[in-house]
Amino acid sequence: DVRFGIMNESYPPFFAKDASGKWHGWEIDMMDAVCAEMKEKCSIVELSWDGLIPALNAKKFDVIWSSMSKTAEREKNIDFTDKYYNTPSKLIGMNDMKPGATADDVKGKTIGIQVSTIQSDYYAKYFSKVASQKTYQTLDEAFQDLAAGRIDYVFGDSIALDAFLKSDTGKDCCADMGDVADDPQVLGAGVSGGVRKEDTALKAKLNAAIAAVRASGKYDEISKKYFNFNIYGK
Amino acid sequence: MASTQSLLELLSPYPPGWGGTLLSGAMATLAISGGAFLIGLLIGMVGALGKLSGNRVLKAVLNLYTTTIRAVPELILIVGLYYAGTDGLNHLLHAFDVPPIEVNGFVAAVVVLGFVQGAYATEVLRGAILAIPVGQVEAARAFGMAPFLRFRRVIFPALLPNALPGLANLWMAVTKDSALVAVVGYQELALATRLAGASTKHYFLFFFAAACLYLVISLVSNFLFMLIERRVRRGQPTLA
Amino acid sequence: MDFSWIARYWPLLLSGAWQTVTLLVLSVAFGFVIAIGLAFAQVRGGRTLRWLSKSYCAFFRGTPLLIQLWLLYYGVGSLLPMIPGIRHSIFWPVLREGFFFAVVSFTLNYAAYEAEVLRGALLAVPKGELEAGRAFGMGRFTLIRRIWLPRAIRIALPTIAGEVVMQLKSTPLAFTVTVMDLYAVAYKVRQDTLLVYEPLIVVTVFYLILTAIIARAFHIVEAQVPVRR
Amino acid sequence: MTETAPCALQVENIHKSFGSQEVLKGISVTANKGDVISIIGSSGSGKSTFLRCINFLELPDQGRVVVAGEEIALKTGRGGKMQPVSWRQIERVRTGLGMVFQSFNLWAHLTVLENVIEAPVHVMGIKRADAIEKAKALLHKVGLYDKRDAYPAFLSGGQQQRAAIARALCVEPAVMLFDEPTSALDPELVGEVLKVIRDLAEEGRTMLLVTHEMRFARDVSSHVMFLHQGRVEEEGSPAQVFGNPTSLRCREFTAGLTD
Amino acid sequence: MTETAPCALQVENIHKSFGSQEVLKGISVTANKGDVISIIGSSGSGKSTFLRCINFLELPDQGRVVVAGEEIALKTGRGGKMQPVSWRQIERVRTGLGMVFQSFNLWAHLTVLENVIEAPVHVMGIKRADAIEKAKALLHKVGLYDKRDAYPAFLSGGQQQRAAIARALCVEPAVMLFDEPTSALDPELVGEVLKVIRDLAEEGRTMLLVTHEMRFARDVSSHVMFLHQGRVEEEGSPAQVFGNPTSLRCREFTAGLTD
Ligand SMILES: Nc1ncnc2c1ncn2[C@@H]1O[C@H](COP(=O)(O)OP(=O)(O)OP(=O)(O)O)[C@@H](O)[C@H]1O
Ligand SMILES: Nc1ncnc2c1ncn2[C@@H]1O[C@H](COP(=O)(O)OP(=O)(O)OP(=O)(O)O)[C@@H](O)[C@H]1O
Ligand SMILES: [Mg+2]
Ligand SMILES: [Mg+2]
Repeated sequence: DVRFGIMNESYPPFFAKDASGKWHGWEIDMMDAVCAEMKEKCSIVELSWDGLIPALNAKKFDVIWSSMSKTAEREKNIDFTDKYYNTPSKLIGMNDMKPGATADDVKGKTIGIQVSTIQSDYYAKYFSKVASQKTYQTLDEAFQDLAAGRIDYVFGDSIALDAFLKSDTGKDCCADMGDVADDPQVLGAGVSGGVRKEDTALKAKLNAAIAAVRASGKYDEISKKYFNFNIYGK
Repeated sequence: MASTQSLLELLSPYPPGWGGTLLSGAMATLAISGGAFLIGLLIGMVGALGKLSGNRVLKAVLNLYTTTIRAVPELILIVGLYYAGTDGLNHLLHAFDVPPIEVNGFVAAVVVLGFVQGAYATEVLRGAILAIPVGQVEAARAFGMAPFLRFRRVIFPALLPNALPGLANLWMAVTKDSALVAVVGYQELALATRLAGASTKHYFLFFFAAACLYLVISLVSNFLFMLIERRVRRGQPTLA
Repeated sequence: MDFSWIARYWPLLLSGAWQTVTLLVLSVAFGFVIAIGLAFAQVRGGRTLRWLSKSYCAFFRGTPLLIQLWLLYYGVGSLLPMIPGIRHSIFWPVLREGFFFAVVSFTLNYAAYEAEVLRGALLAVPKGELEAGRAFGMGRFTLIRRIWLPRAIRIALPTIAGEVVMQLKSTPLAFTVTVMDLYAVAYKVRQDTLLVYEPLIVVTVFYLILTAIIARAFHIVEAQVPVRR
Repeated sequence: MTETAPCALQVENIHKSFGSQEVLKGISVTANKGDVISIIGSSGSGKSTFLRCINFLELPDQGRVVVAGEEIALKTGRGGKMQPVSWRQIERVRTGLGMVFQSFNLWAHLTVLENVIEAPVHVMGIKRADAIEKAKALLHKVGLYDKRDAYPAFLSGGQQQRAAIARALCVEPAVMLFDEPTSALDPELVGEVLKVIRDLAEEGRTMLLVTHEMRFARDVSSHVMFLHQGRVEEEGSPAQVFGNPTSLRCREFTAGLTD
Repeated sequence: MTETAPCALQVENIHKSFGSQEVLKGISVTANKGDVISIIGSSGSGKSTFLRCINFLELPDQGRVVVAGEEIALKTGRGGKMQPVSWRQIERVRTGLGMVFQSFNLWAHLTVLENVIEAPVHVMGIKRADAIEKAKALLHKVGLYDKRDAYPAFLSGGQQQRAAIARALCVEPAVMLFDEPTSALDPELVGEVLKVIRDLAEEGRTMLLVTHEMRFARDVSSHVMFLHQGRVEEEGSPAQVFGNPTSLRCREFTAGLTD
């Protein structure tokens, strides 16, 4: 019996709760697939982000399955499974701006970034000398500020950004400025499940299951329902 | 697609509308806040009397309580009590061979918020008691009233008019602070709102709906507080 | 316990602490002045003024501060750029900052809570003392400035101290409009490192210091006029 | 026709009801400079209310008040009750009407000295140092100099009353309204206050004095009014009111004095 | 040795300081059943403080209080000050010590009638209906029946004082402590109160009475104490204290009476 800890706020299309209280989304389907592979009965424990780590340590559940990026910093405190997805990072901006996503393009501009994302690490490494940033708790807030003209760019995960560009507000105001140059050191680690350090057996089991889901083609089958590109990344 | 749904459908009380979720969230908010407020009142009353008792040790302890508890972010208290606290408790129970207990998130939240409310209420009530003309309390003493009777018959009715506005503020504040219980996996109005917003991207609609619910809660409580205040201010001349 | 992250984050922590303090001081100072007006409007004002002030307080106490901040920043604030020329005016650097909106909405919210406290305290001032002031020919404002308000504030001091601390605890909401106050910095650290308690403990220590200062300051004022018990 | 000097205080036909209870049913009084007018009457007969109507702490339902020739302008407001035309005028006039309250009403957040200098400094605009000078002299006079830095809550009843008297004297008003200024004082201090009032009268100040001490009223006043059931039942010189009252009620009331 | 009946109230060697000011420097008094003891003295001489020490509203720094043969147990607390051993005992004793305060101290949130029945109902446990019955009779006696449903804030000074007297009488205490009970009353009412006190004395109640009205003290009391600078300067029968005092200070103080 494995319990999966999911943040209790929706992050579509990866996980979202509908009004009747049911969870759905890519990450939920992925969870089911992994569970089937492990031949385990799975349950969801939902908590706010603030509760996830303490609850994991208090054994209220066993694995964080909540679009959490693996970083070196975080690995000091919990263990991560192998990645199960990784999406490219890109910039979007007001539609009257010149496309481009290099340090030269963003010179003197203000970039909106969600707090503690791999993008904020990327910003620190490549853009911080030439541009300024504003930190948001969620991307939705950054989008609103972009539409209101308070910031020039939003830098984030391409899936969320594309969804915004397709929305009513996004269509009118903003445009794709392109992907940033890749840096596997910063952007490459990807999203994975978080487990307690001592739970090496579970970690191994999950890794095996993720690999099996990828190999069996189940992964692509799930992904096709939600995305029209390869979300596993390179 | 959400954008084609009419707004009314989004607010309908039955899924896929979010109205029901919001309403039950509002009920949870009321339950948590009500519990916390009552605990806070109780602690506050004891705390205020303790601070005014003249006992130095008691006063120092209570000063420490009001200063620290008000300073510590509620989040750390809830997370600490719920996770670290239950862990410690169960370790302790284990040592005595008692089976571990599961602390309900709701109970933890109510207790913690009540504990915090108590710190604020202590100061509100202390001020209110200090504003009672000292002669009225002395008269009660002179007639041989024991402390509890004195409190019930003289101090309490005399402090109420002074304390009500501050207590009303505390109540208003706790209905909003109750949002914190989300960290222990409990869903109340604020979380329900964010959830609905994030799922449908109709942030403004749901924030507006939630604001209305909060407003209804507080208008009703305003009205009740006004009735109580009118009652307890009987006997006071109006300021000409 | 692991506090090694402080070495990397201290500049952020410092600027966060500064933001927290300025938010608190500005909103409490402005809010208190507004509260005085609101409270007197309710106690002495005519029907219209009283109603306006009551509605103001009902609205700002009745809805979550977060929502007010949102309405102001994402609602009113996003309409601002539509005013022609404003994006190139000298005000834009201030007006586009979340900090400005945070101060405004915190001030308005604090004023509503404080007004309620002051209203009660104004009513608790013994009527005879006001009459004495009037009998000596004090005008409305002299009476308020010299007798009514100082007397009321003394009555309400413990409650006001509590409201200020509560206001301190509300400052983290400013993060939703991109203000990196101390709490937001701690939030970032927690997200970055997945440490649960350590960053919050730093915040707590800072809050404790601030709260102790606030409590002490109020205590000193309170002790100026001894109370007979 | 030559104008005569206006009298210091002229109050005409004051009516005042609380709810259905008519407390004052047309009281008038005229005081010239240097007059000391005592108002006596049983408890609850409306003496305090009358004093409070003169400086508009209670709004009279009907009546006229003229202070030093200046009439306080009234208009008929809603519900047929009188309303002052200008509160400004009343505030100005009040600075010339000192008052000692029956319940003292000292300001609890100020020390005795601060209480005394409050009005001179903040209403009359007298320099603080000068006011303190004067206040100290007054506090000496009432025997409260030692207690100048005490807060009212820590004073004995008589000390509070003396502080209230000093506070009223410090603004040097042309007309003084005393509401039982000696109720909490011992016989010696009563004698002192009597002396103070006589001195003030000689300086040309006018005084209205509510008192229960008939002896005091007899010794100090130039004119005595006996209030009964909202009306002036008897008035005249002390000799007449105490010695030879026409009203039976007044005779009964003052009977104790000749014991 | 046969035990004599204990005296109603015995107070010995009360000392009390406020800060550095020593207000009472060893005051004693013994009262038998039916005694009326008047305490006179100038304002600020510590009369109220003495009364308040008797029922422990102020903690005396030193001294002994025995009520109806029961000594109030005291121990030496921190800093050498006295501390009662049991507040319970004090509460019990207090029910036998009625008090009328100098500043009345009526409960503002209760009507006059409610004020009067409060202690009988909630402290003595008398049935509400009986208490109301008795309260009404008392209010009649002090002429306040009409005002029984008024709140204290709407009463005149004298009415408040009468309410306070009725409130104290309603518990029928064995010993009554009156702190200037007639200060706000007119001569007629003073006469009434005098009558009430005489009746009570005849019933065998004991009374301690602080007053500034020498005439009243002379007429009503069996024993008079003159307080001066924290000491009993003179005491004895009224005839002696007022007629032939040995102390110069007392002679000065009572001089006004023989005018
Ligand atoms: N604010 C008020 N509301 C209602 N009734 C009042 C108010 N003030 C006074 N009264 C009533 O008016 C009457 C006269 O009161 P007032 O204070 O003028 O009496 P007084 O002559 O000064 O008596 P005393 O000698 O006892 O002070 C009393 O019956 C009192 O109860
Ligand atoms: N709580 C207190 N703190 C400090 N000083 C006090 C306190 N109560 C009374 N005093 C002082 O003690 C002295 C005696 O006060 P007390 O009230 O006993 O006088 P009193 O004899 O009743 O005078 P009065 O006739 O004016 O009522 C006064 O000088 C007074 O200022
Ligand atoms: Mg009166
Ligand atoms: Mg006294």
